[in-house]
Amino acid sequence: MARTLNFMQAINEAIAEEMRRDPSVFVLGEDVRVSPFGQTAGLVEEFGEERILNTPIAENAITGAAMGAAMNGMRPILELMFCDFSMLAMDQICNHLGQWRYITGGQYPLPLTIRTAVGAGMRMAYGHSQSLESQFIQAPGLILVEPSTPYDAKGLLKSAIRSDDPVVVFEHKKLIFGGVEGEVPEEDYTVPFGQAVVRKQGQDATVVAFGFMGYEALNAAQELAQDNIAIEIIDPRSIVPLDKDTIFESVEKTGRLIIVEEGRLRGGLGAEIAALACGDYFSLLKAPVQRVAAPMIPIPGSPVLEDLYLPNKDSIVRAVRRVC
Amino acid sequence: MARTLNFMQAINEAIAEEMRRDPSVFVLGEDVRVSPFGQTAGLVEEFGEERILNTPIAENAITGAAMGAAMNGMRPILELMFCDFSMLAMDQICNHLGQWRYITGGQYPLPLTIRTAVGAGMRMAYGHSQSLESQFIQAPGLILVEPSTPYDAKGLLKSAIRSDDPVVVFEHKKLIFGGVEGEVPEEDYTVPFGQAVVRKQGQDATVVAFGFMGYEALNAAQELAQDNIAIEIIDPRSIVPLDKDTIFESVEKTGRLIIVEEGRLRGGLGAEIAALACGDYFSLLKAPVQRVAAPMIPIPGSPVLEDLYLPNKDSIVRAVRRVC
Amino acid sequence: MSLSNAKLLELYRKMLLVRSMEETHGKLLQEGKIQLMGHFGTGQEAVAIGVTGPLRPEDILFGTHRGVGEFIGKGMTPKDIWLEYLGKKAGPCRGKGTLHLADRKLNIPGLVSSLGADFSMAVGTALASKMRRTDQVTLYYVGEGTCNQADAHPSMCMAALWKLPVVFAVCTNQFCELSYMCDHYPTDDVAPRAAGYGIPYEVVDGQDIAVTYEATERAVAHARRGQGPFLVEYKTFRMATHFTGDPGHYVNPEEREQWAARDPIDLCRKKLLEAAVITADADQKLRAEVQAEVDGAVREGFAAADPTVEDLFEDLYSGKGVL
Amino acid sequence: MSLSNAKLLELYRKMLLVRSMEETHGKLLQEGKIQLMGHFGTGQEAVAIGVTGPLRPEDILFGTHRGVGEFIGKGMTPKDIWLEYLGKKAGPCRGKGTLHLADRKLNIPGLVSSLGADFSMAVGTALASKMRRTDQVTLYYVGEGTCNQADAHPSMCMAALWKLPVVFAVCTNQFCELSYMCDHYPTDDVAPRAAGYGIPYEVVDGQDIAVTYEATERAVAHARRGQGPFLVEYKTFRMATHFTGDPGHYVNPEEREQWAARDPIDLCRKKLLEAAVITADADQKLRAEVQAEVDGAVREGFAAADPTVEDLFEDLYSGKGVL
Ligand SMILES: Cc1ncc(C[n+]2csc(CCOP(=O)(O)OP(=O)(O)O)c2C)c(N)n1
Ligand SMILES: Cc1ncc(C[n+]2csc(CCOP(=O)(O)OP(=O)(O)O)c2C)c(N)n1
Ligand SMILES: [Mg+2]
Ligand SMILES: [Mg+2]
Repeated sequence: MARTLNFMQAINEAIAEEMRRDPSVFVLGEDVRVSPFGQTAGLVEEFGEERILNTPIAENAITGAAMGAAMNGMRPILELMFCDFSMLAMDQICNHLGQWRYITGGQYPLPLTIRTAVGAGMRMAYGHSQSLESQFIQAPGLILVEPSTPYDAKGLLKSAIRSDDPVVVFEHKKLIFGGVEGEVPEEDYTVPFGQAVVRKQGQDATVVAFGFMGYEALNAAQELAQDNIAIEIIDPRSIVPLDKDTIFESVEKTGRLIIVEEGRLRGGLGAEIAALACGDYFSLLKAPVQRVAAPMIPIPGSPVLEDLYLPNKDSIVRAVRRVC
Repeated sequence: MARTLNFMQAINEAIAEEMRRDPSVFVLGEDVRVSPFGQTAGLVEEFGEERILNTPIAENAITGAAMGAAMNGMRPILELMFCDFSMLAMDQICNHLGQWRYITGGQYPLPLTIRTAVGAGMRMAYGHSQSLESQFIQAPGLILVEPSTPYDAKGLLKSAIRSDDPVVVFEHKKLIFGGVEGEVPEEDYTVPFGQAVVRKQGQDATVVAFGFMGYEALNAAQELAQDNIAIEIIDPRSIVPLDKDTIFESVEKTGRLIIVEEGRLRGGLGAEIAALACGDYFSLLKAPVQRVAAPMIPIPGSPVLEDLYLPNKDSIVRAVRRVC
Repeated sequence: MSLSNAKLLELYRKMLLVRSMEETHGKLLQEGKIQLMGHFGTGQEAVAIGVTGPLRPEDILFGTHRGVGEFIGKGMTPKDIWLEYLGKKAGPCRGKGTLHLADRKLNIPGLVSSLGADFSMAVGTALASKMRRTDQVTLYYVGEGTCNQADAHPSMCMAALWKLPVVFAVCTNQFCELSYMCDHYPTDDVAPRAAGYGIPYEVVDGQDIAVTYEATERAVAHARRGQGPFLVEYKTFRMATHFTGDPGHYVNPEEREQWAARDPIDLCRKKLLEAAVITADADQKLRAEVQAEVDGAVREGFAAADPTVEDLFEDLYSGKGVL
Repeated sequence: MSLSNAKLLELYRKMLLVRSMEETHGKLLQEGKIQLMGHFGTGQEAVAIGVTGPLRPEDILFGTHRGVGEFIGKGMTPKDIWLEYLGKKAGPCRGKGTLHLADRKLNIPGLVSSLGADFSMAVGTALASKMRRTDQVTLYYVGEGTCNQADAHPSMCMAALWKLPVVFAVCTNQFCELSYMCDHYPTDDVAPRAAGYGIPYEVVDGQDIAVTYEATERAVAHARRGQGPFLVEYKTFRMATHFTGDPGHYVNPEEREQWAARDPIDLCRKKLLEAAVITADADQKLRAEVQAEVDGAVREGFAAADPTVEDLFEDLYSGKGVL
């Protein structure tokens, strides 16, 4: 049986169900009891203040505390409110969290889930709006996922909470605030890591669009359809591990690859996928790989400038047209 | 008039000369007076304790302090001993340092130079050995340079100190400890940002090798020459801005591109250059782009494993052979 | 008491301006005319204006996300603030900072997005003041929640170690975002932490502008004399919710009532009226004048030109051709 | 005095073992047999062994980069340490951690490369102990230099706020890498910083094993009783240089001499001899036995198998097929 839930409800439900299932699961973060965006709102009533733990404002230290708890039998879900703030915790995340299991020779896996919000367009300016997924892909030992539907939000979050490996879940503010809805089963389910989804079929070009950008790609597809260009849209869902098979099976068919992300261009998710394309999959390419991403500048406060900064339907359409 | 200096002396001399030239230049960092590796050794005798300032062990805060000094008329040279520790300062570096000039509408440029050591192979294990240049390329507003000769070390560092923009200088431990020597003019000179150097000419394949990896590439060239494969070796010197012209003029000639870095593969420097290659320069490519980089695992302590981890001459030879 | 009647009146006017600025911001949001959220400092005006009152133009200020109090206090005009808030090209940050106000001519180097990142920057500006042999002081204004941020610690350590001219001005408004201070603090006060570094401190009432001003004046004088850092903690109450989208269900209404009875603007007005510095009429006139200034600033802001796509790529690097 | 003669002898033997381990490490380096640098804790053995002595097997230890004292104290064997130090497959971390010792069966979760990153981890393990209703205590052993690291502050705050069973054991050995403590500290002691969080503390002599042991015992008991964190600062002197490549020119030789006169092992031996717990002969025999144990461990370490290229890609993820 499925019902319609919005993105926020799906996250909230995933956490509540896993907390009921497993007493070692708990939530910590800044103001997770009231919940700044709402994903953990109301949970304190069911689970109490100990398991829904408000922390001081100190991102690196609360990440370390969550890691310590994970070393000692707990399965913490840590919220780092805005992804921008995760930069404060990069030492813990990149140097230690992802590496701990390895450098202890497998003795200490760290079953820790980090949830953090990405995305611009809400006039929050510099430092509250970035999509910094690419800052994490260099780090070994992490799993990175970014859902774009309520179904995936719940299923991936459950996989994350049950995983013995550290997982970072990126949640886009437009999906949280925008109330995007979708069918979610009543029954328990998970979405496995490393499995992309084809959101729309097409034979002219492969568009890999991460997270919220998938919706912009769907809009671009409508516009392009008017010119009889049929793009295939792939939502990777996992950033690490990446489902190369699904992406490059599509490229095999289309010969054209466009990668779309909200984050910045240089060294972004698109760079890595483009590099894979012109490496092992070079023979599949019939045209230059296109990257649609934000420019290498800070996110300006001015609404006019912020809108110019963001990749969107139009920049996807332009990129597809360059190769189709 | 040129003399022979080693890498460390070249750095030391650049700092001393700039400090003599400009009283607003000063050095701060952990133990910069004695100097853990030696780059700032002895400077305290000439310039005194105020201008060679030992700080507490607190990387994010000393970076912020250096930024504050740069906001108020000084030109600090900050040492973040091991590049691994710069992860502690990522909030300052990625969210604020590179973005400050922009978000203040040009009011506050930050003339700050950060020097930090990269490189493995010294049995220092996880967390003291990483080459994390790629962690910085996503951040807007920074200049990133990595010298591989004493000449470039001095010239790039002088450019950095004189620049009104924040610059991160990556110094490889093998170049510092290994005492690599080279000609350095007596006269004042600088090396401009964004200018690559062709270290060796060749027509069969273009090998872009960053920092210390250039030496491995030179060794690889010797071995490949025995099979009549002539590689062209490019040392970018600047990571940001990148001298695309020099790189792709070479690729135009060779049709083959191999990028070599000591850092990890995923989202690395090689990913960005490969993405450029299969984007704007797609028509130049006659073969798949090869990336030589470290695997996506932590740096193991065991000497046997560390040696297996590191990219080197052999991995470069293998990569070239795959396409030549 | 070092505060003259004239000075008190000046500070009163500034407090009115702050309140009016924030009320106007709230109104524009409610009317759907802007999207820019506000974090208002209603009820805390005596702190923001008291901590900036004793500063000289050459002194450096790091402010907070909570409203415009300290920026007005340091001399920013409603017009400049609205130009920036509305993202206009003529704003001091050319519309790029918006909420993150900076103004070089007033020695306001900027407002960080990551709470506490400026703790160490303030130490750095003070270090530069000392190295350059100026008698400039840096005032670091900060909320109690932010004082838990990791860098508070090495920043205070460096300030004390190097005896820097910096004043840490802690605004304890009982809240840290969506929770009470007791969710964040094992102690009642922030200030005694300073003792661990040998930094002298005071804890003062944050509702009385004379008290906040004079405590800050002492602290600034201490720093300016070369005696090193000083910390002052001002006790007040956040009458606004955390930000304009926060319904504030977690706030205890009785406690709020109690603090409301000691509104800093009312307290100051009473003092001015009692001391006959101002009449009720003159007060009315002053308030209307202040509101008119703000309304004018908003009008000018809306009328000003937006930046364009060319501006988007300006201001990142000083060097040419890098971007 | 809670320390029995038998216990004192046990601690003495452990101190001998630590000294012998580090001297042997130094010798192997000098002979060019290994490349692994050492950061020795010579002269600080009474701290490392004193802080770990009162711990139970189920208690959690976070140790430091300085030598092997606390790891020996918590129960690691010379053999396991040398297997790991030499990067062997049979090491507790399968040769991947080397200097970064971890041993799950002894509740040693690992040694961080970034100083102070484990401050908050220790708070986290203690949080888990409390949530799981165990009476496990976490001991966080740390140098004074590292106590300036930013995270020391929110970590102490959280520990106090949540009343966690964690002991902060600060080893003040006068040095922070290549400089004296006075380059890092505006104060003489670290410990009073704890008062800012309402954490009780003690400052004790670090040369006398009975003192270090008993102070730790009190602190651990406090934490185990559910009374929250406790901080103990142990005053000692780093007789070794920072690491094996450091000539230590910055060290004041007279000061070093003075501290050498109170070598913790000598002090303890004197006590044991005076109390007739041990004879001079038995002491000689004990020392030889300890050295033989270390030599044997080194031999076994060298003889053990290296990891192979297959091992290189093991141990990263628990889930299959991710890498
Ligand atoms: C590094 C970081 N973490 C979290 C936030 C989100 N945040 C904004 S204001 C705030 C509360 C700050 O409390 P306090 O310092 O007491 O200031 P107040 O809001 O009470 O004025 C939080 C958590 C942030 N901006 N930066
Ligand atoms: C984040 C970080 N910064 C710097 C270092 C380099 N470092 C290693 S030991 C050390 C000094 C530590 O001093 P202290 O904590 O007093 O311990 P001690 O060496 O005296 O035992 C430094 C700076 C590091 N390992 N990690
Ligand atoms: Mg507050
Ligand atoms: Mg020390």
